[in-house]
Amino acid sequence: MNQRFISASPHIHDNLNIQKIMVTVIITLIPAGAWAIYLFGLQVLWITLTAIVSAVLTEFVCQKIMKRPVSILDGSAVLTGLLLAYNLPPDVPLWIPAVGSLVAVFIGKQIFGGLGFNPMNPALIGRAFLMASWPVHMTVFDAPLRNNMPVSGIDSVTGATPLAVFKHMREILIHKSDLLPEQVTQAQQTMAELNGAYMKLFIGQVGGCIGEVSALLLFLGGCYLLYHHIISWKIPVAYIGTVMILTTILGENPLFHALSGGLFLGAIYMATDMVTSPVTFRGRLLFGVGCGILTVVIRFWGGYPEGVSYSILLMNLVTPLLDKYTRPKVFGG
Amino acid sequence: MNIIATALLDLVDLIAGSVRSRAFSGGVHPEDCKHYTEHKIIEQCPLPDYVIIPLQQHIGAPSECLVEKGMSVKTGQPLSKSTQFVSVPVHASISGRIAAIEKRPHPGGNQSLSIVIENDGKDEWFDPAPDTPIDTDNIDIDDLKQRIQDAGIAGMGGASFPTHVKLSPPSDKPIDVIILNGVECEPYLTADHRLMLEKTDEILKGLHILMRIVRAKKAIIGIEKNKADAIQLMQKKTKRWKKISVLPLPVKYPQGGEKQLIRAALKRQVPAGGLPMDIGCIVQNVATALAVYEAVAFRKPLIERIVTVTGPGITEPKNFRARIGTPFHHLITASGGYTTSDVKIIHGGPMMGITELSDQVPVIKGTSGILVLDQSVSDLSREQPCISCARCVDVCPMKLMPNRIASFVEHDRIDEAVAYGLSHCIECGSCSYICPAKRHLVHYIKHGKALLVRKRNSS
Amino acid sequence: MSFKKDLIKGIFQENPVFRLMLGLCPVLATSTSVQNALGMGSAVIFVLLCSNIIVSLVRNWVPAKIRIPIYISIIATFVTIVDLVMAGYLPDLHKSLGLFIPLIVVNCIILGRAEAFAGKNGVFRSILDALGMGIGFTLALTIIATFREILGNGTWMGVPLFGPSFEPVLLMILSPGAFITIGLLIGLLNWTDHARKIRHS
Amino acid sequence: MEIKMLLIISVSAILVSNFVLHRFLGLCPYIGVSRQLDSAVGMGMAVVFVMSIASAVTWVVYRYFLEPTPVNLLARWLHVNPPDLTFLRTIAFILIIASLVQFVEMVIQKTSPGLYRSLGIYLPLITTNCAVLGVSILNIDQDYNFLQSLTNGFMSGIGFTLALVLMAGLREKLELANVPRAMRGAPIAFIMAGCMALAFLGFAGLKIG
Repeated sequence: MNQRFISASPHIHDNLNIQKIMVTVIITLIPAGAWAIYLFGLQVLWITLTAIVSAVLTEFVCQKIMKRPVSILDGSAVLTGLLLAYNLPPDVPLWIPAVGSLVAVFIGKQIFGGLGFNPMNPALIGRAFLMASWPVHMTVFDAPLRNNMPVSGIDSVTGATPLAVFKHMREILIHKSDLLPEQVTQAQQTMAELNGAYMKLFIGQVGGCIGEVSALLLFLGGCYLLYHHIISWKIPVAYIGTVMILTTILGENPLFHALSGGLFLGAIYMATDMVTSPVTFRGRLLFGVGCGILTVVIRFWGGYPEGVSYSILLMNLVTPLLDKYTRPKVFGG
Repeated sequence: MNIIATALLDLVDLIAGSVRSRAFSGGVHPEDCKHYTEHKIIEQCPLPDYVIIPLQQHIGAPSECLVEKGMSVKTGQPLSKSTQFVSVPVHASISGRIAAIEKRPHPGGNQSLSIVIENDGKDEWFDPAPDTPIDTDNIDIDDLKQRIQDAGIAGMGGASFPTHVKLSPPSDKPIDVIILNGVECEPYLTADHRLMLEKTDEILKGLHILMRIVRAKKAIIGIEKNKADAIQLMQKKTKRWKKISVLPLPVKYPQGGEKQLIRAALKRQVPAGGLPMDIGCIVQNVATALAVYEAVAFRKPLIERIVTVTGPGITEPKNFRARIGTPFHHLITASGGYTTSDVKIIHGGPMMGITELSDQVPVIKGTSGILVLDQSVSDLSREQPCISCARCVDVCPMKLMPNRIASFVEHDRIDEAVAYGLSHCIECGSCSYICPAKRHLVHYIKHGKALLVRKRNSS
Repeated sequence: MSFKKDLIKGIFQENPVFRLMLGLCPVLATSTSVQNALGMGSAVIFVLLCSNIIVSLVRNWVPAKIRIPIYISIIATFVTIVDLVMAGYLPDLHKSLGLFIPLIVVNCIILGRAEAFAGKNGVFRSILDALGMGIGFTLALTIIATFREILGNGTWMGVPLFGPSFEPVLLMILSPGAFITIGLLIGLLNWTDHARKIRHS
Repeated sequence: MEIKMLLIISVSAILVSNFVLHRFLGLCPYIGVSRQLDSAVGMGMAVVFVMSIASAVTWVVYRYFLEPTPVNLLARWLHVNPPDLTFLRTIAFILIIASLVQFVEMVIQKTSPGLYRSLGIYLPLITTNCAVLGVSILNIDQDYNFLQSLTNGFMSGIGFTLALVLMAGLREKLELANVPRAMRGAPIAFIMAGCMALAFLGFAGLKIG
C-alpha cells in the first residue's frame, strides 16, 4: 500500500507563515537601525545586539524551564529585542537593554504562555519597566549627533529630543506672565524653528531613541509591509491621522507632531503588533484612534514628553473589549 | 454613553462600507491550478469491471433498496425508491449482476450501505432514450418535478441537496431569479468549465426547464473571469434571450459559495440561518441543469457525471464522463496512474475536499473531481499558536471570527463558539488557507459542529 | 496535636496571603520596605488577637442575626486603639502606613477569622488561630517586602546591601512591582507544590 | 476654579491615582470578580453607586457630628461645647457603610427588581471592599468639601470599574491562553494587574489645565 496523507480540508495553504512575517518585519526595520548607527555611532549596534541576544536567551531559558518546545527560530524574540533596543536612547549602558529584554520576554510574553498569548506588547512592557526603574538613563539624550543637532535653543534644556524641547517651550509659553520677555521671545523662536524643521525630522537628523529618528526609513519599511499585506493600513492611518487632527485642533503644527518622537515607529511597528491589537475592522480603526488620543494627551499634558509607547500599552488593555464589542455582524445577519 | 458608542460604530461602518467592493467581503486568492485540465476535452471513461453505488448520495432521508443480491440489473434501472419527499433514488449505472449489498467506504467518510454491480459488459439500457428529445414545454410542472426526483437528481456542485425540493418553495416565497452556478472557484477543478464549453445548449435548455418550474422572471449565469472562453460562449448563446444574462465574476474564492454568489449577482444577502428562497432566488449548478435537461428530455436518470481527475500526483490529468459508482482507482488508472507513491487523494477540490484513506471509494453524484496531491503540495507543518493576525477574520466570507470560534471549540466552550457564529460557518476553508500559524481552523469548527449536534441530541 | 495544628495552619497550609488570597490590599500597599511590613504585621496580629479573644468570649451571647455588625464594631475598636497608639508613639511608621491602619477594619482576614473560627471555638484555640494567621500574614508580607526593598531600594531593614554603584530597580517599590512580585511568588509556590506532588506520587 | 478642582480630582481618581492600580484599594473584588465581563460590569456599577453615597454620607457625618466645629449638630442639640469625636471615625464610618449597603440593597430590592438582579449579589461583598472605607477616609484626609467628596467617590468608583472591566476583558482572553500551569488563576491575574499598572504609569504627572 502506498503512503497516504490524511488531513482536514483545506489541503493547500498560503505560503506565508509566522517566521516569514517576523523576518520580513525585522528586515524592514534594519535601515532605521543602520541610520541610527550612522547618526549616533557604533554603541547603537552593541545596544541592539545586546537586546536581541538577551531576548533570545530569555526565551530559550523560559521554554526550557517550562518544558515547552523551543521556538526561538520563529523570530519573535529577535523582533522583541530589536524593538526594545529601538525604543532606547542611543547612549544607555549595555545592562539596560539586557535587563529590558529579559523583562520583556519573561514578564511580557513567556509567563502568559509565549507567542500569541501575551496581552500586551512585550517590547513596550520592557521599555515601560526600564522607564519606571531607571528614569534618568531612559530620558537623558546626551549622545552627540554626527552632524550636530541642527535645532538651536536647546542648550538650556536637558534632553535633546524635539518633543522634549517642544514640551519645555510650551510650558514657557503657557506661563508667559511669570517669565521674562526675552525668555518668551526665545521660546517662540525655538518653537518656530522646531515647526520649520520638517526635512530634518523626516530624514532623521534629530536626537531621539535609536529606532525612531528617521521617519522616512520607517515610512518606507511600513510601505513595504503594507504592500506585502504583513500589516494592514487601518491602525497606522487611524493612529497618525488622529494625532494630526488633534494637534491641529489644539493649535499646534500637525506635521511636527506626526514626524517627531516615536510616532512612526509606534504606529507602523508596535501598534500593529498582531497579537496585541484587535482583529476586527472597526476594532482596529478604534484602536488607532485611541492610541492617537492618548498620545496627544500625554504629549500635551502628561508627565513625559513622548506618549507613544504608553498609549499603545494602554490600548493593548482595551483590545479584548474592542474585539468583543466590534464583532462583525455575520453575513446576512 | 451607549448612544455615542453606537453612533461612532455606525460612522466607522459607513467608512468601511464605502471602502468595500461590490462582491462579497473577504475571500482568498489561491493559485487556481486549472492549467492541468482546463483545455482537455471531456473523455468518456471506459466502463469499470464493477461499480459501487452507495444508497445515500444526497442530503435527506435515505431511499429504500429495491434489489437483492444476485439479481441482474440494466443500466438506468432504479435500485431504490424514495418514500419521502426530501429523498432521491439511485440507479444502476451499468448493466450486470448485483454482487453484493454491503457496507463499503463512502467518499464522504465512514462506511455506507452500497450496492455493488458486476459489469456484464453489455451496457444494456433499462429504458432506452428516445432518438429525438421529448418536447418539454407541454409537460405539466408537477410532472416535471416528479421526473427530476425519479431521475435521482441532487445538486451536483457538491452539497447534493435533492433538486426537486429546491424547486418546490412554499407558495409564500415566490422565486424571481434563478442563478446558475458556473463559478467553479475551487482550484484544480474544471468539470463545470468543460461542461459549459461542450454542452452549452443543453445547459441552457435545462435552465429553461428550471425557470419554467419556479416561474422565474430571469436567470443569471455566474462565471468566474478566469473562464473567459466559457463566458464568451455563454454570452453568445444567450444573446437572444432577454431573461438570461451572463455575469463575469472576479476570481476569488469562495465566489461559488451559494450566499456569496447571490450577494455578487443580486446584491442581496441571504439572512443568517436562512435559505436563498427567503430572498426570492435559487442557485443551481450548471451540471445539475444539464442533468435536469437530460432527465426530462431523454428520460435519462443520473447515472454519470463529469469528474476532473487532476493534480500533481496524476500522470495525465483529464476530464472524464464517468458512471456513478466507478471506483477512484479505475479513473486514476485511466489517467495514467500516480506519479509518486506518496500521495494524498482528495474527493473534491483542495479547499473543501475530503481526504480519502483509499482509492477504492466510488464516484458519487457530488464528485466534481478527484485531486491527487504529492508531497510538494501536502502541507503538514506543525500548528503554531494563533498570533491574532486577523487574516482569517479579514477573509471570512461569512464575516465570522474563525480564530475565536476555533479557540472556543479547542477549550470545549461550545456555547461561546455558537455565540460567535459557529453554525453559520460554510467550511469554505479560507481561514485555514490563509492562517500563517497553520492552524486547522476549519477542522476545529467542524469538530465544534459535531459537538454541538451531540450536545443537542443529548439534551 | 490539634492545638499545634491551629497555630501552624495559618502559617503554611492556610497562609492567608499566599493560599487564601485574603487581605491583599495592605500586603501590596505596605510591602515597600521590611519595616513597614513588620509594622503592619504587628498591627494586624494585635487586632486579630484581641478581636478573636473578645469574639470567642462573647460568642454565646451574640444573636446570630446581628453578629456581623457586632464583630465589626469589636474589630473597629481595636483598630482605633492601634491607630491612636501608633500615631502617638510611632508617628513615622503611622505616616507611612497611612490609610491602611484604619483599613485593617475591612481586612477580610480579621472578620473572616472571627466569623469562621473565633465565633465557633474556645478562647485558647482562638488565640492560637489568631497567632498563626497573624504570623502567617506577617511572614508573607515580610517576604514580599524583602524582595521589593532589596531590589527597589538596595537595602534591607534600611541597611544598604550593595555598593553605591548599584542602581535600584525603582519599579519594585512602585505599584507594578508589587503586583508582579506577589504574582511571581504565588506562581513559584504553586510550582514547588506541584513538583512536590509529582515526587510523592 | 471649583470646576477645575473637580476636573483635577476626576482625572486623578480615574487615571493618575487609580484606586486599584495605584492605591491598592479594592483588590479582592478586582482579582475575584474579574473572571467575566458581565459580572465585572455589575460589580463596577454597584461600587460606583455605593462609593458615591458613602462619600456623601460619611462626609456629612464627619463634618456635622464628629468634628469639634461650630457646625457640630450634637453640640447644638445637646447645648454643650462641641465634643471632639474624630477618634470614632473608623468605627462610625464602617458602621455607616455596612448599614448603607444593607439599606441600599433593601431599597433596590423593593424599587427595581431588575437592578437588584444585576447588582444584588455584589452588594454584600462591598461592605468589606476597602475601597469604600478608603475613599471615605481619603475625603476627610484631603480636606475635600462636600461636592469634592462626592466627585471623588463617584470618580474613584469609575476608576475602579475601568480597571475591573479592562481586567475582565483581558482575563476572558487569558482563559484561552496557554498559561503555564503554576501561573494559572490568581498569579497570572496579578502579573496582568502589574502590567496594567505599568501601562497606567503613562498617566503619571498628568496635569490638566
